[in-house]
Amino acid sequence: MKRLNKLIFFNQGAIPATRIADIIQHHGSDISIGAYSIFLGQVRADLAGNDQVSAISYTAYEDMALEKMEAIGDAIFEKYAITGMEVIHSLGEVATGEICLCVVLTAAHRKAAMDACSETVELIKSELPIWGKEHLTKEGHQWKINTTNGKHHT
Amino acid sequence: MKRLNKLIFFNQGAIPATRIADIIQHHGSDISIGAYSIFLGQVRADLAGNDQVSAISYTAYEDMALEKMEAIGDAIFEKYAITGMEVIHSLGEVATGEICLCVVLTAAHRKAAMDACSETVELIKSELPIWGKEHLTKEGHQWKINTTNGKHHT
Amino acid sequence: MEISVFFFGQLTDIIGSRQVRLSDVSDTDALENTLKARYPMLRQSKYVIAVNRKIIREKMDLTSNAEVALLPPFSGG
Amino acid sequence: MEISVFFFGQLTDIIGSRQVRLSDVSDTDALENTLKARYPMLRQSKYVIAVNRKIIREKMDLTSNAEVALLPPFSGG
Repeated sequence: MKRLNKLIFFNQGAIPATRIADIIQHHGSDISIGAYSIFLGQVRADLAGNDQVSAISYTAYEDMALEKMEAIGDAIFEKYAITGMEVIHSLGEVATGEICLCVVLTAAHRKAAMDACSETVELIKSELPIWGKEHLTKEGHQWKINTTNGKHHT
Repeated sequence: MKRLNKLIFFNQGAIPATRIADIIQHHGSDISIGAYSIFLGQVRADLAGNDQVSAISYTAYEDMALEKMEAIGDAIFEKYAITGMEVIHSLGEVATGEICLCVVLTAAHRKAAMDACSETVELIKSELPIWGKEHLTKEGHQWKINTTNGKHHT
Repeated sequence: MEISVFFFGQLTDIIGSRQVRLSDVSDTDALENTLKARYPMLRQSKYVIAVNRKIIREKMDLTSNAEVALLPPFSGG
Repeated sequence: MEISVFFFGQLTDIIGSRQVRLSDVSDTDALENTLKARYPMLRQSKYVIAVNRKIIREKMDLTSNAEVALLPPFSGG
């Protein structure tokens, strides 16, 4: 399956819900699609001692992230019978309750779309050079820590 | 986790992409959510001999579907650490390239949201009294057949 | 006693209607026999019977306010 | 020969900057030693080194146009 478009887009600040609707809408013309599996990450008000996360600022090593995302895309398109992949990640500040990650996988059938989406999200979190700085309500910041099993962070 | 709202909504005709954006938007105020797993089913132009599906008309045994969806919701809320579930299913005619099913699961963490979404979609397809009549491009119709492994249909 | 029976999906192609009223059917076995005699193609059809919106697996007595439905394999989504 | 080294995430807290220029570092081992001497807290930090946007696991010779970056554990999403 030949890919013509960039796989990942960086978005300054929170990702608006309307952006996700736009992605869905522009796939509507493809009558070979039967399933969309969509993952959205939202900034959560995690506890930090007796303080709480109020926002996350994201920075990325953008050129490396674009290259690495291409490699992830190649692996996922090779492994699953999918027809499309689109990833949007926020840069800069995203407040709690706002969306920071959008991963959309399309396929003829649901199992390929879902499995590919789940694996793509794991790879985005473990392999893309992106960092989250968690701003706390009372004062200061801490650096976000990703786990691979999805138990501690989204 | 107490549920206050109905879990499934029937929508006459195709589900507009903006409806999905609305669901996401109204969860934005919940700062305990970290993950959304969303499944969308879209009507696919499947081959049928030397003919092709052009649309699906859905009918449901609505009262039974509402009751059964409550039982599915109880089981999923019991099994997974999710915070919300919302299902929209089309009734009436949905053309190829249009969305007929929307399943949204929210959770603090991604694994619960994704696993719950996948299981909910399987249960919707296998246990809800809904039927799809596939209209063919040249003439006539055939009745949609669901498989449980997701191999043959979305 | 009259019973309303509802049909869905491909069964409506066979029955030609979404609803049929039957009299003198005291249980679900009698109801099936009456329907199969009237609509022979039903013998080749796959379906389950729901009484009051619950699928039943064994014979059940029917009362006049029972909501009976014949459900072919589901194909939502 | 001068090398530009880029820092990301929590390493910017230690270095106080996103970019440092070093001279007389012919390979990545020399580069790490120079950085650790200048920024002792780097010794306690977890990171990998990328040269030209690829993570390297072993010592690599550096040329003057090399793009070197120190990457702490990723935490996107």
